[in-house]
Order: sequence, then structure tokens, then C-alpha cells
Amino acid sequence: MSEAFRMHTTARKALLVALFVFMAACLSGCWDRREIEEIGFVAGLAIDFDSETDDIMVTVQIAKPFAIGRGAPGGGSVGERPFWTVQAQGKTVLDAVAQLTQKSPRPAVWAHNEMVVFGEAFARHGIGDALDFLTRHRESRLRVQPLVVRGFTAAYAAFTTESELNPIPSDALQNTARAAFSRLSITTMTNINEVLQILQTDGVEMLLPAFTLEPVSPEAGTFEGELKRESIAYTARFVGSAVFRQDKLVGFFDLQETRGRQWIVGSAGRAVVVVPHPQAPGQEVSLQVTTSSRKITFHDEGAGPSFRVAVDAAANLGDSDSHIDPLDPEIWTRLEHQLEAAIESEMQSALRKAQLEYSSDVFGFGEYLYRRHPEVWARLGPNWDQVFSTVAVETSVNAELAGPGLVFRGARVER
Amino acid sequence: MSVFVSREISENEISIKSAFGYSTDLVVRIIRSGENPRFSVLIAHIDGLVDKDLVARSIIRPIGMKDTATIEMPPSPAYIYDDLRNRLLESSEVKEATRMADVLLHISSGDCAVIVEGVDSALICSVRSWMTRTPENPTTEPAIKGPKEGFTETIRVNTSLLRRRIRDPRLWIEETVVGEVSKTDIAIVYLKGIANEKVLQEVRERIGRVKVDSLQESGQLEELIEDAPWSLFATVLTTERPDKVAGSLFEGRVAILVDGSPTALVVPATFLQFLMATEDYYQRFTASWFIRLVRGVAFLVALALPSVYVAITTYHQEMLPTPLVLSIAAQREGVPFPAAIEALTMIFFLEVLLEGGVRLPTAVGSAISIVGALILGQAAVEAGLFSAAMVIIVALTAIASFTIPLFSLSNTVRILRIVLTIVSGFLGLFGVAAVLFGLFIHLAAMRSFGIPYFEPLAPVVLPDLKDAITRAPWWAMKQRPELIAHDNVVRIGDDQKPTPPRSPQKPSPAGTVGQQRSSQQKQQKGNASNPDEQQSSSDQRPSSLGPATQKERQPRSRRKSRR
Amino acid sequence: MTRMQWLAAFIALALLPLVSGCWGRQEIEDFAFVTMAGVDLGQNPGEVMLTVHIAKPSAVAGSGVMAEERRVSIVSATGPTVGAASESLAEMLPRRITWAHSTIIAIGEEYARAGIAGLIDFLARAESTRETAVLVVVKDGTALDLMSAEHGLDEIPSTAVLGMIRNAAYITPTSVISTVNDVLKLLETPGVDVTIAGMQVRPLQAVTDPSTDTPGMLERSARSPGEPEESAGSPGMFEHAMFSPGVLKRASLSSIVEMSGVAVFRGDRLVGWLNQEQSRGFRWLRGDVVSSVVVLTDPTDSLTTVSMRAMSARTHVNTAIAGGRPVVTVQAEIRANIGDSDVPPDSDAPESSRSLKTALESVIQAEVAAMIDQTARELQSDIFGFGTAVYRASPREWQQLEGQWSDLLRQIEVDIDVHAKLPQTGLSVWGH
Amino acid sequence: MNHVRITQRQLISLLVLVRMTPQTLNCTTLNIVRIPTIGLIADLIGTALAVPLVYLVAKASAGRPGETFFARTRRVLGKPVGTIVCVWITIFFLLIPLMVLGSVGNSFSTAIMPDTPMLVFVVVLAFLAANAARRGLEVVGRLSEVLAPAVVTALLSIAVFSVNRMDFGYLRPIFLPGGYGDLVAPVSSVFSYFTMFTVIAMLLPHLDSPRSGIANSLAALLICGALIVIMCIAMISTFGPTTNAIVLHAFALARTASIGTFFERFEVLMMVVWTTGAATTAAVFIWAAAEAIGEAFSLRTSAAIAYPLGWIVSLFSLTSLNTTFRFFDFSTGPWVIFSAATAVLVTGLSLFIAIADRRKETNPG
Repeated sequence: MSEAFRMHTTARKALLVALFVFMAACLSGCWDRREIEEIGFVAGLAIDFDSETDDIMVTVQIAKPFAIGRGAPGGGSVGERPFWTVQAQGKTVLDAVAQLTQKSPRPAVWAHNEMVVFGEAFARHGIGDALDFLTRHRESRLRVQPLVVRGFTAAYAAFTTESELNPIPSDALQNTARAAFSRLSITTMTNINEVLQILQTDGVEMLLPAFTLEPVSPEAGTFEGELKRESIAYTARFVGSAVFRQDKLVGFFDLQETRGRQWIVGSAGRAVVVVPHPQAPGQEVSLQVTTSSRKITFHDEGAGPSFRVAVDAAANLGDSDSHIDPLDPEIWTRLEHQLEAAIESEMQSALRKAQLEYSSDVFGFGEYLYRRHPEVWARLGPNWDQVFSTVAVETSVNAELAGPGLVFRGARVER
Repeated sequence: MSVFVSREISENEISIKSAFGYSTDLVVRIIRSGENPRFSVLIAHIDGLVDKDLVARSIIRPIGMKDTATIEMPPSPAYIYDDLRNRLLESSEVKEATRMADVLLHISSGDCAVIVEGVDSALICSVRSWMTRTPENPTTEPAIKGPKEGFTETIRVNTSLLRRRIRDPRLWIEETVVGEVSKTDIAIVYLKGIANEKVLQEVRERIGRVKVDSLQESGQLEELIEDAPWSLFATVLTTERPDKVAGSLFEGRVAILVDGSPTALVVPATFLQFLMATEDYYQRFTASWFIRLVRGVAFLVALALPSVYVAITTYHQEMLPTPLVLSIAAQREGVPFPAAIEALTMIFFLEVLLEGGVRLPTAVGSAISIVGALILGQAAVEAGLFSAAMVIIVALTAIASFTIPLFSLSNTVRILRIVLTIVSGFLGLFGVAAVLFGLFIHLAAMRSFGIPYFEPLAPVVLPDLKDAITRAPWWAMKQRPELIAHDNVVRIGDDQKPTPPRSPQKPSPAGTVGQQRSSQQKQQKGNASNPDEQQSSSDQRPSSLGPATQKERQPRSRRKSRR
Repeated sequence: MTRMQWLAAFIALALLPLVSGCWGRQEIEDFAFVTMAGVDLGQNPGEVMLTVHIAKPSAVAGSGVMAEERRVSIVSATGPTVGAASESLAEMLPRRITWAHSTIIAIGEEYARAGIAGLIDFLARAESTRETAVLVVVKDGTALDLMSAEHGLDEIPSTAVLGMIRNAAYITPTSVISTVNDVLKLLETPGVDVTIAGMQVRPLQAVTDPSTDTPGMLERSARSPGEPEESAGSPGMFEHAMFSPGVLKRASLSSIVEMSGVAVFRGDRLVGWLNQEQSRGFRWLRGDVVSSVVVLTDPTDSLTTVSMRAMSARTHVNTAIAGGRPVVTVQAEIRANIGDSDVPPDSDAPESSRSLKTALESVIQAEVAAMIDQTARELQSDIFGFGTAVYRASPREWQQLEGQWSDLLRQIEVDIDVHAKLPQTGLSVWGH
Repeated sequence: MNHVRITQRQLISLLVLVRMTPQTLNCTTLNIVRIPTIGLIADLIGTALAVPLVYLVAKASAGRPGETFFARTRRVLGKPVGTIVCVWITIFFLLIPLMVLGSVGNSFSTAIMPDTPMLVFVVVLAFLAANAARRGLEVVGRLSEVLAPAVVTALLSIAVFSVNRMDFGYLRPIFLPGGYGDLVAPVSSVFSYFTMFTVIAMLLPHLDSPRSGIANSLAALLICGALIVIMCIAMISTFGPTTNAIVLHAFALARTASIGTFFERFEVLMMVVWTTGAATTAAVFIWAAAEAIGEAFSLRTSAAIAYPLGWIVSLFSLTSLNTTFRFFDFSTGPWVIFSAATAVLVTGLSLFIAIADRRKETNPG
């Protein structure tokens, strides 16, 4: 009897608890709920600086899923672009972003944003504000890729470029940057996280990938770049990298200087180096560098502190204007020497520009000292900016020719 | 409990009952019979395992009718016991047992124990009869052409199925019991004189080594006696078909039957056997030649197609023709996953569908295939989650894997397919080639009961290649597998290729007729459905099986100690 | 260590490199498939401009493609060498380039005159290029002209170009098919020079010029669909037909592409052209004509023409050095059918056929002679390989002659003996 | 000697596979000739030169079943000298997997997967080879028995299906004037690859009928010679004067071959041939080296050192042959000299052993 009663009460209790939980869930819930079709996915952010009004202009590119959607009926006509852009101005980045909500019918979601483009003016003004916004925002990811537009074109013009192969400009820009980075080493790849780390670290300055926006005009008569649809105004081309001191842009590296810097910091991937033909004057041979590594040593004897950068590189023969026989040891060593000279001159030009012109330690020599030789850093660190410009950097390259590709020697041509 | 059967009948009663824990299905009855003197007989059996009519008719009635009064001398219990054993009990099989444990084992096996008071030995009458399944069309290995019967769960029925196919005393059956508690009957079946004695000895040893408490299915035994326990490949062939077992016996293999399991084990097994269906031997060779080739290709497709697709589309695009490469690229555009992940996900879904289909009742099973294959597949492509090409590839793979006749190999293929796909995602075709080469090393090094597993491909055994990837006509397959049937390799006489009579006017009486007839016999020998004629055939041509001629032929058969 | 441990250690270490894996992995849709490439001289001296067609898979394979969308996208880049230019395409392409599907390599005339060795070297050395890609030289123009021209029938330009070259090489043997491999071999072989198929892009306005033929097919496709039929010469029609960048729609089809003989090289440099008759002469000489139509003036009636269809040509060329100069004897055997004739020839067959034969022989002879005149005497290019024949027969002699071979070519003495056979009359017997 | 046995067919296919594998990779002989036809003649002469070598080694190894060449060397020359000879030949045996793995790694990196580090190919193949070698000669024999016909078929089909691109005119001229000196380098290169056949010293004692060893080895040699000549003719007439510029001849030929106009993807075939052929070749020589080391140091089981040997081989080929140029330099320079020296050594030894044995037989005691 008592047992039966107890069972009865247990069951009732359980029922009550279940009911309570269910009601609680029903009554209170779903605060953060957002249906996926009701939000606007930010696919790119551009920040410009208007020096006259001292205003910051934020341009946001928002994806139109129905225009991107693959195979969906009515999936956008050819002329339609799969995104739209909104602009707003404000005193700070957050201020401008807040203004955006007045214009956008859907709440912007930053979680899928992968790219931020800074105009040159804004970059010279300092990008700290934008970095702060991007790191502080809950949805924004730290892997956002910062890019700098070189020249006087507004950053938001980047959204008017279009690649025929990739309909979303931010995607296309990023993929292009990635290819230029990994296949040619002529630009850098970084993200907000690394940029923040560099800003926090003494003795190293940041380098962001830079591109120009060239207007597509029929009169120019050049067919470089892609043949565009009528609506497209600009074509993007990577031209090296932007050199910063702290968070302010101080200048640019061109393609060779960028690659020189990549050799020095040891993050050069593949690269194509064109050297003069060892036998035929006026002809060229292109060498494909496949792997490279570098070693830095620090010396502090005699004539002040100095660094030695030794680069090891292996290259394949890419192609040659005229007959070349790499099995001939003499030609082989000459090619290697020329490759060494080419790499070294790239490094030297980067060093010269960084030390003398910008005095910005984009190579992280200071950081190297801080890590490896803290006692030296304690001495030199406080006024590293001056020291860096005067420090001697010796470079040496050891190149090796690895493979000829599929043929040893090309066509033999009598000229 | 006493160890031996006691002379005291009540003591025996208590022993038996307590041994079974007074189980309700145990029937123990003490019959008092005879006039002068009276004698007591204890009858014990288990209800449900015996034929009750038979017990009543052939045990109880004779005991009851035993009229001791007519006998002049008062009979001793021993006399009654002998009389019962030798004359009265109307059971076909009567054995004696003195150990109580044996008595109990027989009772639990379905025999009836008869214990006469005053005798310390029990009579065991075979009255077994329980619900058995009649031989049905084997569900796992259906055949369009060929016998439609399969093994049942009862070992006796199974051995009888084999006997009916091989009416020769040289079909030897050795029985042993495995399982400390379950006491499962195991039968080792072979053809004396054809089976390799070494293999046979190995089988006996391995089964003798098994120490388990219970054995419910032959699959358990398989895991306990196989050669490569860690390998993905089965080294023991399992089948439900008596004709297949009979055919294997004629190849010199050894079959192991397990009571309670409708699946026979056949050893030694070779890899190619898993790709052969029984039907291959019953159809005309032209058809089976072609079908085996198709199956071989389908096996490769089932194994490697997704991985090759992944490797080519992600690593070796130059190997596709231009229109195809553009078409695949267009389909892939917008698919969010890398091809390897896409393939693995699809394969996973396929496996889930298959497993779901097996577990569900047939009626619901078909619904799964509709929902899974049609709706899911199409919707996934339309939603842009998967590319249509990948759906085609995986569907093709699934269909190809259904052509593998034996389940154990198709399970292996299912696992290997996933391994290959993962590797191809890492290393492209090089990875696929390397894994396949590694597999090849593994297969070439493996043995089943002493016989190279990948025979006749590695090592190459030329005569055996007639029945390997494809099949030669029966009249050309003169020899049993060379490495398996060691001592007696000739199975078909010379000149068995049927030819029409040369000229209808002058039929050569012996030659052509005999030839035609024997070719007919061969066909029958294959499916062994007409043993009468087969017997007569061996009468006509004693060369085929007789041990005397076998010796004659030995020098001609090319035997090599190949390993 | 036990063997299991060895095994485990080995496997673990063997798997280690795999952990970081997928080096060469590239999803198929992330590739930029080059279907056709063109090479020109760049604007600055020493620069090469490389233009590529990149297939847009969705436009090629997809079903719901807008009619006016082009199936390829055109990108160009410059660099000091072709390889460098190819890599610098990466500066502006979101996808990785693969050359594995490029079937046509177009060469601008200027570039060809400067030497194609660099291009050939690149194509032979790179691992993803096709050695079977077919080369074509654009006469009086740049590769870019050819690549930006529209083609009426085939949506993928490379397929169209390849089809045209095939037709010209096999049906009217007025061109040659030279693959990268062929050119590489010819450049390496002593005593022979390179020939490459020639193509020409003419602005479509020329078509309206009544003095030239108006190919009907091109005219029709020049009109945008749905546009009302206008008379061919109507002035307003081609107003917009000037080439302009921007989206190339069908409506803007502004030029026509046609085969124009064979480009003749000396070494790796273009030195001149063979016109169509001379090109066919070259093919007669090589003896690889499978089918060709030769138009003759009927010998019995100078107003009618008879076209002969050559079915096969077998040629035997013997090169010898006599008196310090090469003497070439050519023996050709041509089998031909009567294709059609304006007026049924006289049924008096033997004479008529004999005179047809001599007419055919003289035409072929003239074509071969013109070809040799043009190449050997004019351009000093040995496209047939008379030198190779000398080299193969007597390498010692060749070593002495090699230096002065181009001078010797000028004095080449050719003896051409053509023998025609007319075994069949086509499907109809003449003289109805 | 343990009970492992291989059949005659397995022996022949093993030798053919081992010899043809380098032919499917870098065919360096054709790279060092001035005009390609010299390569063809060199192939013929090199094969002919290999006949006495193979005959003598086979004779010396097959003479006494159950006793390897090394055991006899140690018996005839005494232990210390014999051990040194054993070590020398072991190093020679290890050089071959070293070269083959280096060559395969470079080929894959050059032609098929340029972004993947060579390390991966070498390590994976070395693992497979050591695994096969560890399982013993019979497994290796079985592998090659299946693979050798497949490889030969693949090579022949590539040659046959590129026939429409061939111009047999390139087979002329046969000689440049004053060209006999040109023959030295290619002939020694061809011959150096045939010295791989010294592995029969390890194989023949395991043959199920040792007496047939000599005939079978010579048969394998002639099959190889014929195949090489066929391949050489196919390559020369397809590539003409560019033959000596091509890095991967068989691969280039495979890219040229086509069936009709629809099937032209023979590269896949080459890749499979490379993977399987190289792994099996490396397995044979790792096994032979392990066996030789076992013999020299009287180890109980030699199979256990297969993995360490695989390690060593892959390590060396990754450090010393990691670029195409290094491989080329090695295979045309030190390898030729070392293998020629080994050939002289082995031939001399074989002769010496034969004479010593005969003397012992004629005056026993």
C-alpha cells in the first residue's frame, strides 16, 4: 500500500518537473534566435578616410544569397551582381557601422566577413581604430584579412571589381592574394590576429598586402587584366605590400622588395626569378624557386651590431628564351650564381628602403634580438627605431638548381 | 551427485532431477513392470526434444509388455537390461552410458535415457525430434539456376544433404563437441583420398584447441580457427549452399558444420573463391566467363572508384578529357566541401542506408531505399550540398558492391573503400596505388590452412587459372586445384570435349555416344543433382575417382611443392 | 625491439609526413583551365605578353546559360619570359592556372619573327602543359586578335580553331598540324625547318566589300538573334562591329577568322609565308595528302573547269649532292578521281583522260615548284628536310655542308616528276 | 639455409621487373648520348657484355645448391676477406634501392605531383618495400610474378599505341663520323644497370631447381635486352633528336601515346608502374642486402633488419639524391664506376671460385 503510494507521488513529481521545464522553455526562450534567411551576411568591409571632414566612411558589402545560389530557379540574371553595398559615415568606425543599420533592411552579421580593405588615406591616418572594432566585435573573426589600396582610389571601389571566374569581389581578391602569396611570394598574407600581435610586439612592424585599382577604360588600349562587363569600373592588381610604422602607413614595397622581405623573414614560398641567360646576351631564363629557408645570426663585434642573413634556395628551371643545357656544369653554376645575385639584390633593396626611407623594422630584427639576445635588446631596444636604420645587415644566398622540369635542354636554335 | 550411474533407481532419479535443477521440461518417469519379479525402469528425457509418440511406442510399450512371468528363471536386472538393449527397445540407435555426465549430456541432446534398477549402466535411445526448418532457398546466396536448398540449423539434416549429393563411402564425417557448456556438435566433412591430409590435420588441431563455453554460430568458430585474425580478409569461406560445399569437397577442401548454424565453413579458402558464385559452374561457360569478368571489374569499381574519382579530380585533372573536366568543375562549383569529404560523407550515408535496410522489416526497408536514394540524393544535389557526379559515383559503387557474391568480402570492400578514399584525399593516385600495393603484399603473404591465399594469382599456378578470374569449360578443367588436392588431382577424363558424330551415316558406336553422354554427366556432376548417373559414370570411367587409376595418373599430373 | 614495435615505429614515422598532407590537393572547381593561349610581344622591348582563354565551367557545361555570355574569360599578363608571364597571371586570377587542357597555342606574327624558342622551351619543360598542343601563327596580327575573335559554330574558341586547322590539314591540305612536340623535334633535327599553320583575322567590314566573297555562315551569325533580316550590304549593320573591350556579345561579332597558308621558319624565327597553293605543294611533296580537290581547266574546252579529287599521293624524294649543290629528284604518284565538271566531258574517254592527267600533273608540279621556289630560294628555309636526308644518308658529308646549307639551298636543283592515275570516275560515269 | 623456395618463373619475372624499373623512370643512358641512335647500339652492346657476367655469377651461385655465393666466398677466401667482400656487395645492393627510390621520388615531384615533398613518396615506398622484404623472398617472388607481366604489357602497349607518332627515319644516321669514342659512356651506363643481375647470387640458392638457374638468368637477361631495345627504338623514333633532352622518357612516351582519339591518358599507367615496380625492386634488394648482412655477420634471422635497411635507404636517398640533377650526376658518375668495379670483382670472384672448386674436386683432400 505504502509502496504503491510512493510510486504514485514519484510519478507525479516527475510529471510536474517535466511540465515546469517545458513551460519555462516555451515562455521565456529564443532570445538570440535569428532565422538564417533574415540576416545580411557581410562579405567585405572597406574603410576610407575623408581628410576634409575628418570622417570615416565605412562601406559594407552584403551578400544576396538568392543571387549566388547555385542552380536555383531564377538564380539571378547575368547582369545582376550577387551582393549590394551600403555606406555610412561616422567619427569612428563603430559610429559609422552603427549608422549602417539605418540603411540596411537586415541585421548585419559579421561572422562570415573575411576581408577588410583600407584606403591609403585611412591607412596613413592609422588603422588602430578599425582593428579595435574588428577585434572587439563579438561576431568578427580574427582571421579577417586586411588589405590596403594603394593610390588615391577609394577603398570601396574594390567592391566594383569583378572577376568573371568568381562573382564575389572579396572572394576573388582574397584568392588572388593567396595565389600571389603562395605561388609568387610577391605579397604577404596575414590576418587581424597576427597584425594585433605585431602591434603588441616591440621590434617588428607590420606589412600588409597592397593592390591598386586600375580603371577599366577602352581608350587605354591595353588588354592587361580581364575584359570586363560594362558595369565594372576597376580591376584589381596586387602590387606588393604596404609598410607600416605602428598602425600608420608609411610607404609601399613593390613586388621585388616585398619578395626581398619574404626571403629575409623566411616566409617565401614558391617564386619565379628571371635571370639573364648565361650564354645568350639579352635573353632571359626564368627559374622557379620551390623551397627556401633562411638563417639569421647576430654579431656585435667591432663596428657595432650587425645581422647576417643566409638564405638557402632550391629552384627548378622554368623556361628559357634560347637553348640552354643545364647538364653543362659551367652553365649550371652560372645560373646558380645569377639566381643568388637576383635574390640578394631583392633583399638589399627591401633592406635599403625599410632602413633608410621608412625606418620601419618589417623584418622583425628587433624581435629576433629580444628573443635570442635579450641582453642586447635591453641595451638597444629603447631606441630601436634609430638603431634599426643604422644597423648593418649582411646578406648571402646559397642557391641550388634542383630539376630541369620535363626536359633537360630545350630546343637548340642557331641564331 | 554421483559420478556413475547408480544401481539404485531412486538415487538416479534424484541425481538427474537435481542436475537439471528440477527444470519443468525434464520428464523423469519410473515404470514398474513385470509380474514376478517386478522390475523398475527409469525413463528420462526432455519434453520438446523428443518424439513423444516414439517414446511411448518404442520404449514405454516394450517395457510394459515385458512379461517376466513367462520366464522360468527369475531374471536378473542384468538380463532385463540386455534384453531391453538387444531385443525390446524399438529405437534405431541404442547406446550405453555409465557415467552420469554422459547420461545428462544425452538427455539434454534429446535422447531418452532408460535405466534399469540394479544395473549401473544406462541405455540411451535416440528419439530426437524437434522442430526443424525444412531446407529452403538460401537467402544470402540465391541462385537463378541450380539447387534451391540450403542448410538448416540441424547438423544431421545438413550432413544428410551432403550425403545425398555424394553417395560414396569416401565421404567421411568426423564429429566432435566444442563448447564447455553449450556442447555444440561439430562435424568435419571431407572426401577421403582427395582432401589434403595436412590440411585435415591442421583443422583437427585448430578445432581441438578451441576452448569456449558456448558456440552459437559457425561464425564464432571461424574467428577462433582462422589464419589471419587481424586481417580484413576472411580466410575461411562460409556458405549456406550444400551444392557449394559438395563442390568444394571435390576440390579437396574440408567443410566444417556446426550444429545450430545454417552456415558451413570451408577451408582452405582462397581469395578468388569469394568472388565466385555457385551459378558460375551451372551456366554454360561462355556466360559464366563473361559474368565473372563483369564481377571482377565490379569488384574493382566497388573498391576503388570513389578514391580514384577523388584523386583525379583533386590531384590529376590533366588526366580527364577537357569536356569532362569542365563538366565536373561546373557541377562542383558551389559545393562547400572538398571532394574527399564529400565522398566520405556520401559513403557514410550509403552505409547508414544499407544498415538501416538490413535492420528494418522488408516492408519498411523499401521505403528506406526510396527516401534514401531518390529523395535524399536528388535533394542533396539540388541543394548544392553534393555534386551530381559524386552521387553518380557513389551510387555506382554501391551497385557494383552488390555483385560480390559473399557478404564477408563485401564487408571488407566497404571498409577498404573508406580507407582508400581517405588516402586518396591526402596523396592522390599515388596513395591509392601505394595502398593497393600494400594490400597486394598482404594478400600474397597470407595463407589459409597452409595454402597461399592469393593462389592461383600469387603464386601463379597455371592450371588453376582455368577456374580463377574467369572459368574454362568443364571439359577443359581436368584438374582439381593443384595446391589443395595434393594427392588426387585428376577430376575429368581425357577427351571430354563433346563433338557431334563425324558422319551421321556411320555413327561410331563407342566413341561419340560415350563422349556425349559423359559430357552430360559432367554437367550433372557440377551441380551433383543426379548422383545415380554420376555413380554410373564412375562405373564407366573408373579412372575419374578410383584409387587404383589414381596412382596411374599421378606421374602425369604435374605436382610441385609450391608454396 | 620486437617486430611489432619496429612495425609500429615505422608506420608512425611513415604517417608523420601525411599529417601535414594534401600538398598538391586542389579542388577541381578551383582551377582556371586554360583552353587556349596566345603569345605576343609586349609593349616594352624584351617583354612577352601572354593571353589565355580560361574556360568558365558553368558556362560551358551548365544548361541555363545566357546566350550572350562568353564561355571563356580572357586574361593577359606580361613578363620577361613566357614562364614569368604565366606565373604573373596569378596576380590577377582568383584561381590557380593549369595548362593541361590547352589545346591551341596561338603565336602573334611579331613574336614569331622574334623567335619562338622561349615559348617552346616553356611548353616542353612545364609539367602540366600538353606536348600535343597545336600551334598556330596569326598572320598580320597578334595572338590577341585571334583570341578575342568570335567563332560562329563552336562556343569554345580553342575547339573552333582546332577544327579549322584540322579541316585545312586533312580535307583541303593547305595547312599543317604542328604540335609542340613536332616543333621541338624539328628544331633539334639538323637540316630541316619548322612550319606552323597560319591563320588570319580580318575585320568583318571587309566582308561587306563586294569584291570579296561573303561567307554566308559568318554573315548570319554576325546578326544578333532576333534582329530583323536586313540586306547584306546595309550600312548601319556593322556600325557597332568595331572591336571593343567589354563584354563580347554575339551581336558584336566583328571579324572573321580564316586559314591562311603555312608559316615558314628558319631556326625558331618566322621568315615568311606560303600561300595556299604553295602549302598544298608542300603537302604533295611530303606525300601525306589524303584528299584534295584540284581545279583544272578542261583541256578540251578552256571555258569549263573540272575538279579532280586526289585520293592519295605517294612521293619519293631523293636528295643528293652533285657538283657541290643539292639535287633533288621528286617522284610523285597521285591517284585522283573526277570530282565534278561544269560540262560533262567528252565520252571519248582515253584522250580526254590522258589530257586531264597531264593537266593535273602540271598543276601539281607547278605547286611543288612554287613551294620550293618560295622556301628554298626565297626564304632559304628547308622546310621539307632536304638537309636531313643528306644528314641521314651521309652524316660525314653533312658536317661539311652544314655551315653553308642556306646558301646551297638557293642553288637547289629540283627535278619533279609527277605521275597521275585516274582509276575511277566518281560515282557517275561521265558522258551522260 | 631456410626452406624458402621460388620457382623458375618467379626468378625470371623478378629479374625482368628489377631491370625494367629504372627503364621506366630516368633512362639516363639516353641522356648522355650525343645522337640517340648511339643509345640503341649501346643497349645492344651493354646487353651482350652482361651475358658473361651473368653466366659466371649464375654458374658460381648455382653450382652448389644450399650454399650462397657469399658462403663460398668466405670459404674460399677466408673469413676476413670474405666478410669485406660481403660488405662491399651489400653496399652495392643497397645503392640500387637508394637510386630507385630517389629516381621515383624525383619523377613524381617533377611530373605528377610537384607540390608534394619528395619525402612522402620515398618514405611510403620504402615502407612498402621493407614490408615486402620482411615477409621474405617468396612473397617478393609472388609479387613480381604478377607485376612483371603487367609492367611489360604496360611498356609494350605504350610503345605500340604511340606508333602513329613515330618516324623511323630518326633511326638514321647510326653513327657520326669518328663516333666510336661516343660509345664508351652509354655502354658503361647500360652495363651498370645490368650489374643489378648480380642479385642472382642471392636468389639462385633459393630456386626450386637450382640447376636451371643459369638458363633462367640468361633468359631474363635476354628478355630485358629485347624489351630495352624495343623501348629505345620507340623512344628514338618518337622523340627524334630531342630524345637526349627528355628527363622522363617512358613518361613522355606515355603522354604521347593514344588509342584512337579518345583515350590518351596513359600517364596513370606510368604512375602505377612506377609505384609498384620501384617498391618491388627496392624490396628485392633490401631483402638481398639483409640476407647478405645476415650471412656476413652470421645473424640468426635476417628479416628483422629489413626495416632498418629501408630506413637507411630512404634517409640516404632523401639527403643525397633529392634533386634531379644530383640523381643524374650520381647515376652517370659514381654509380657507373662503382657498379663496374663490382662487376669486375664479382666476375673475378666467380672465376676464382669456379677454379678453386674444380681444383678441389680433382684432387680431393
